[in-house]
Amino acid sequence: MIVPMEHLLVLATLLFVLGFSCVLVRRNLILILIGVEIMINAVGLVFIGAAALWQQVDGQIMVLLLMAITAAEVAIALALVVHLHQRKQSIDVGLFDEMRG
Amino acid sequence: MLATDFSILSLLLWLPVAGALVCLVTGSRAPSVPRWIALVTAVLVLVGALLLMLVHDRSGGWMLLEDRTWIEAFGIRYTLGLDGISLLLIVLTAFMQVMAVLVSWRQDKAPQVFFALLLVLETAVIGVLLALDLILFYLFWELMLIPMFFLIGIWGYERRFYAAVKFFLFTLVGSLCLLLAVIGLYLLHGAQTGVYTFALEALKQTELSAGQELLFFLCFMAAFAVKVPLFPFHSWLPDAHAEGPPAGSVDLAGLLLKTGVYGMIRFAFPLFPAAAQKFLPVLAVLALVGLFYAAWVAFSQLDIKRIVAYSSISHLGFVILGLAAWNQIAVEGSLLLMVNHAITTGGMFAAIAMIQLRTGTRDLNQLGGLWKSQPNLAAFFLLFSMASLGLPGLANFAGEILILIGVFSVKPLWALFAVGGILMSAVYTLRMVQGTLWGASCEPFDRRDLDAREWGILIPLALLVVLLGCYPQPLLDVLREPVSALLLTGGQP
Amino acid sequence: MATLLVLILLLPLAGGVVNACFGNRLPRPVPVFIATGSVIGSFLACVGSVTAAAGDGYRLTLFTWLQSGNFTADVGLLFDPLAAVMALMVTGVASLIHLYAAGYMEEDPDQTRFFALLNLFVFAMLTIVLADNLLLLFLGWEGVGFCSYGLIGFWYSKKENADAGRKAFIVTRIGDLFFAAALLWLFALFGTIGIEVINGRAGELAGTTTVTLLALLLLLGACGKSAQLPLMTWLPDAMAGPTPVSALIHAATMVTAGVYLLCRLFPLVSLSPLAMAAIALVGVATALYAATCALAQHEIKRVLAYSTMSQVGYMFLAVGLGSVSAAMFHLITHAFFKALLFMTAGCLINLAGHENDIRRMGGMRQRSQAVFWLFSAGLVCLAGAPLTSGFFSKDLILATAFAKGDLFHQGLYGLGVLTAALTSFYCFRLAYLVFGGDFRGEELPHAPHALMLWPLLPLAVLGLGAGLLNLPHLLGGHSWLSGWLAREEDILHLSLDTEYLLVATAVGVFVLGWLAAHLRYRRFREHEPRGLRQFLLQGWNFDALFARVLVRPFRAAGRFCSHGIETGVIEGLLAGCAATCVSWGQRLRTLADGRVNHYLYGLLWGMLLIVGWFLLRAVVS
Amino acid sequence: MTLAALQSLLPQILLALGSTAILLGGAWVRNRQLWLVVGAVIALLAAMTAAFVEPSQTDILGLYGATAYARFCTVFWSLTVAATLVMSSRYVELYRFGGGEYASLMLFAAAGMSLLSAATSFVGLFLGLEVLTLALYVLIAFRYADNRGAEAGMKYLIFGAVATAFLAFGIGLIYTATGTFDLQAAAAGLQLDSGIRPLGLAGWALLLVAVGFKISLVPFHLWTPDVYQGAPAPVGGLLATAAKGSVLAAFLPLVLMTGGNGEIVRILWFLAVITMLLGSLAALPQTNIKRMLAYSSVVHMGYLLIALITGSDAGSQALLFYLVIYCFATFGAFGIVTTLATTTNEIQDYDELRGLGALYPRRCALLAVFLLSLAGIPPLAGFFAKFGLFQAAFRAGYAELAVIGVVASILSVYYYLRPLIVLFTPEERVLPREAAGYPELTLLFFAAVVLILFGLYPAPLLSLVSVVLPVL
Repeated sequence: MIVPMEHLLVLATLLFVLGFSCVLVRRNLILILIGVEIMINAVGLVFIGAAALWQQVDGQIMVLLLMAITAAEVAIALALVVHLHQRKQSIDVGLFDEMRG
Repeated sequence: MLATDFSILSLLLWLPVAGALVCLVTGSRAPSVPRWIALVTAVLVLVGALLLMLVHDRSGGWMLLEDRTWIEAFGIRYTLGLDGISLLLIVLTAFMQVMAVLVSWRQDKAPQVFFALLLVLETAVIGVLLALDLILFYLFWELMLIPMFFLIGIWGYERRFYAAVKFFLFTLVGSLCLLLAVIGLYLLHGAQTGVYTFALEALKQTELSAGQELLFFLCFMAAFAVKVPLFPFHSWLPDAHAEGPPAGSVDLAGLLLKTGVYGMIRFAFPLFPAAAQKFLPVLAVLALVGLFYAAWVAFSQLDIKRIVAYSSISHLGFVILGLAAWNQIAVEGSLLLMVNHAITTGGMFAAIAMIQLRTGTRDLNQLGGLWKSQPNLAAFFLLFSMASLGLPGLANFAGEILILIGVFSVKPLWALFAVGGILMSAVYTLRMVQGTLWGASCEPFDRRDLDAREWGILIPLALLVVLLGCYPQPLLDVLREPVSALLLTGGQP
Repeated sequence: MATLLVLILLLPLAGGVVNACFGNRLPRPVPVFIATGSVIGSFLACVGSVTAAAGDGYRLTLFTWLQSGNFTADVGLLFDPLAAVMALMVTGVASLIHLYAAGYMEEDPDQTRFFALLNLFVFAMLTIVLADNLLLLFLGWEGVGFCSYGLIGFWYSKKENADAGRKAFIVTRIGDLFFAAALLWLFALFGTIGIEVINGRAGELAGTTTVTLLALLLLLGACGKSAQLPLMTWLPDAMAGPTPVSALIHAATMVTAGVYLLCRLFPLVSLSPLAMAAIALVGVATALYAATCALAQHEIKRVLAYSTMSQVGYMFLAVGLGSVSAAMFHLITHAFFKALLFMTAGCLINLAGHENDIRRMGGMRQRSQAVFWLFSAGLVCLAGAPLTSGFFSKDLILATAFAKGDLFHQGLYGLGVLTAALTSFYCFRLAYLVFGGDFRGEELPHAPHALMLWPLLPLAVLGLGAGLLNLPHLLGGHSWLSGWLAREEDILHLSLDTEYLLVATAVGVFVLGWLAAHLRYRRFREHEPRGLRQFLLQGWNFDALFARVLVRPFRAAGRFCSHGIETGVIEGLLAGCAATCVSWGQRLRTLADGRVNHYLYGLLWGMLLIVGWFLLRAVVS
Repeated sequence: MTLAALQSLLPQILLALGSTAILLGGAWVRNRQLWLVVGAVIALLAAMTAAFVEPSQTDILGLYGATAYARFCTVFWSLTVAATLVMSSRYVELYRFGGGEYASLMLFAAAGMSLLSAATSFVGLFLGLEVLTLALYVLIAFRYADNRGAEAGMKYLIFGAVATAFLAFGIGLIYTATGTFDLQAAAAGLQLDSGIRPLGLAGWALLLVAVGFKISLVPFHLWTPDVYQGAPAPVGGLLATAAKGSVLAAFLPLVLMTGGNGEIVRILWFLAVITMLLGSLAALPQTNIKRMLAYSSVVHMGYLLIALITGSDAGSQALLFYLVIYCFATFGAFGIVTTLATTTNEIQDYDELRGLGALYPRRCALLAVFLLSLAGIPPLAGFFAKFGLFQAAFRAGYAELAVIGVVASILSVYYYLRPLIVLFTPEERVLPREAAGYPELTLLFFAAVVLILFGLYPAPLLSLVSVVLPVL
């Protein structure tokens, strides 16, 4: 393994935190979803690194799985984005606060 | 000790539930059927209980015992036992239940549910009086809450939600304490002996440190003191009475309050004798304070149902004082007063319901001069009031004097204070009578005196009030042996 | 004999119960017949069984009332000489009063209730008289209280009447508490509540503080029923009841129950000199107090009520002096003439057109001669005119006090004589105001029923002549009553000089009172009640005092408990708990404000918490 | 992949294939009721297969297990889904759901839940959870004509996606620390006192966050009331019962495998306490029955954590028992809300509930049974569930948790009783009566009977539960 695991983990964590920050501060649904994608890709990095560390393919398989699931999730999410836009002509999540309390 | 396969006790216990089911099934089509079913069921239970009274022997042990496995995983058994104390209270329960059904005869809002709930309540109370397994007991104990909650919450007056929830929460807090203590005791006993069981007799053998014993005892007492209700845990009762329907009040006063005292003498005291003995003075002080306090509050009320409710608290203070004295005379007196109080107060509530039916009010300021328009009803009301203020020759006095005598032999000072309570009861009861029967006549919109059904309710109650005042000896005979057995297990002061 | 004895009790009970349950369904005169018949029957049974009481008396146990542990209360009768005398008096007077009441209540629509209660009263009173144990006695004791309550407030539609009934019940019940306490204590001491056993074993307590306390408790109990200081305020108000009730309950029988109780337990009570002195003092103080109050009253029945209080005070004095027979003697004579006075007062009120106030009377002699003579007969007895029964019985008490010789008793004697003078004065004041001059009211007379007059005749005869019962040696008597009660020690053996001196004093104060009244009231003068007069009219303002000292604090305590503690503290605490929970809930609700971003911050904090905790632990370990 | 492995996975395969088949068929036949019935039958078949067909091997490719525990879970979740489908029969007509899609997604969710509870490795767990979550995204937003449905779907989507990321990151860290996806091995790896232990712990922490979101523990619960309120009532029922239950069922062996690791237990203890208390308090002022039920589900998850914490057999038994009883009661409560729905909207607010007691006495009585069972009032089964829980807590020395549980259940009585009283308050306005279908009523009645019967005689369920406990 050329890159030390520690470096990889730091990078992945940074990416993850950045993605999460994006989710937290953004109010646009699309950007929130992008943030989630960043988080999940950070995770993919961890799996790749760990697979290299432990000399297993399991981690790589997991990455494939992760990508497939993310794709499905994005598909549904985008459908919902369209739906939401139809309802309120906006995808600002802050506008959707009918239910509370 | 008589262990039978033929389960008389179960039959008696579940009969009301069967009646309740029949009520529910038939009631939706014919609204007048449920009350007859309820009446027949209640009478059958009463007859059954009276038959048991006839055949019972006067030894201190269990007359009938029924013991079956139930939930082996937890060591819970279905154990029912009948002795003199529970028998007496069951007869009382069955009798009061008949009265409650009759009192609510004209119930026309969902009668099938109403009567079904009344009958379920009866099963719950009988179950509490019979159960010898702590979880079984707890089950019935909680089962009492549900029908009563709905009786108050659905068929009550304006503030019924408040009253019903208050009743439910108060009693639930107490009983959950009880549940925790029961589980704790069960696990301790299991850890000591390896036998995990909830059987009362077995758990009596558990060895407890003084601290544990006191803790458990207090948890048990929390449940029972709320139900009694002992000062200062009484706040739910006036609301429950004032907002509940007449039958609810009759059942509350006649049945539910008794279970608290029963719980103390059947469970709390025998299970934790040492702690109980240490706690007796506290109990007595609470009882005495409650006795006066409730009387004073009753004196300042305007709603006659509330007055009677507070008088119940006051009288139950007397009962608890008798228990706190923990000797034969006082405890017999307590149990006797409990029975008498049920009948007297039941009669009061029945009469109040009839007054309210005719005048549409329970406010002392609006009532008055009822003797003029309804002399018969007024006479019954006067009789029950006099019994309630402890006129000798009527029911309550016999119990009160025994309690006083018993208490005096242990703690003269307590008894002297309690004697003052007799005066207090006279003061507020006469105030109530004054505002209801005497004075300028209010104009009831219904000027009819009692009808046949109402005579049928009041006469038996009145007869019992007089009979139990003049010749309570049969009841005392029933109580003698069980009470002395109880005193042996409950530790010595 | 047993049957007769049971009948004494059972007949009035049965009469009362039948009238109470079915009276309203019976045709009109039947309830009256039942009531009167049962009491007369009881009287006859009493007469028939009186021989059994001689000597040691007769005992009968009917059934066990309460039995628990070592406590037993039987329903048992003890028919001894004391009880026999009392029972005879009660049933006799009650029979006459029932007859009178039959006339008096003829037109009242609610007479069955009246007669039922009256019969029950007689039963309860006889229970006091005949009970062989204290608990049964207590039953009667409370029973008469209840009947008195019901009868005082008989005309309930006027609130004052009902309130007077309640006052009577509650004030007498205060006394009952002390009696009950004594009962409990006696049981704790002796293990029994049988009167005979207690009296028999009382000697064990001689010289102890216990016995003094017990006697004082009994005294307080007796004070309540007998309207003695300090529990006397109910009696004047009790005059709100129908006149037969005043005659029977508040003159002849119930108010003397206290005296009877002390006599019944005399062996116990007499063990404590201190308590005896207290009894005498209470008696004489009440006698004086009531006599002064009687001077200023306007209502005829209130005058009589205060006089009753005063005379019962004499009886207490007698008990305190240790002379049971003097007490009983005065009790009996008083019962006769006071019942007579009340019932004639009832006739007078009718004659004056239902007017109570003596200032609106006057010249009543013209309206009925018979009533005049009957009332006068009663009055002279009350005033202690020589040779009437009142003279003898009162004199016996005063003489007994005098005979004790020491300064304390001399003082009592002095006060007794002073009271006698006042008594004579207010009696003649009453006579002058009622009969003297011309009629001052406007109402037309309402002629009394014949039944209201005839029963008075025997009472007048008895009142005038009952002195023969215990005629002292001086006048050739043999002190029969003392002998019958086996109280030979009560017979006085004074020197002739002393006797004459005492008699002369008695006659002297009687004449003095008369003269004073003659001078003052021969002619009617209207006075605004003011100053001392007002003070006396209000019964020394005791009512106001008690209202301030007892009733108001009691009400305040009630308000404090109900508003302060119940709704304030307890309900407030509960409401506070509920409000706290709900406000926390509301606060948590605002967290869920519908914004996803804010929700995600919740997630962030939770994550930081968990990760931080784990990292912390990982680093630490 | 061997034939034996396929045979052992038969129930899940049945569900997945059935789902696909219905999705296909739904394109041609637009009969809602038909597809609901077909879906329910397939779910039933899957349940029966899981129950009666003995799997030939218990370990499937190291991803899933076919243990008694997994089979029990499969049976129960499949039955729940079948019941939900039956429950929806009137509801789908009312809001014109695409019948095929609805049934298909339900079955898909069932497959996911069953895989989730059967997982023996993190990969299987992740896959199962995602299958479930993806199906739920769509189901929650199924009422597309409704703003609230869209809002609920959006909220769940964002939270779900973030949780997925957390879960994946957690798994990644644990994998990095231990080098295995196998649950048992990974849990054992945590015990090692090695330098990478902090990494493993961090992974666990993120895992806990994800689980906390899925079963909505405080403070990860904020989405719950909104989503429950906006989701269609039957879906809400599924969310509150099977969806949570399956996650918890998967979590149970995981926690057991860590062997009572002090750190995890401590954090769970803390989560349990705040979940019970804050959840109860938040439920108190609710005036919408679905939001109230959402908070109630939060509180109940808090109770269940108690059992999890004990880490004993008694605890696991109590947990499963509680879960089953809780599912019955909550399903019933949501079921009643389902049947009360009108064409315009679902009846949720207490104001709208007022006076319905007279209109629908039977359904309201059933609701009373469900809510009282949730409150743990005897003689309903909820009592023995709580009893078992507290008892286990006492035995394991967590008396304080039992006491807090008691406090929470006292508070809970208030919010459970409130709608009941509201229902029976007399109401002047005239309400149109909406008849409920017989299948729904029968199902609800059955649930109530089960609650009463197990309340009186819980022994059969107790013994069943003790047989299927997860074996480590």
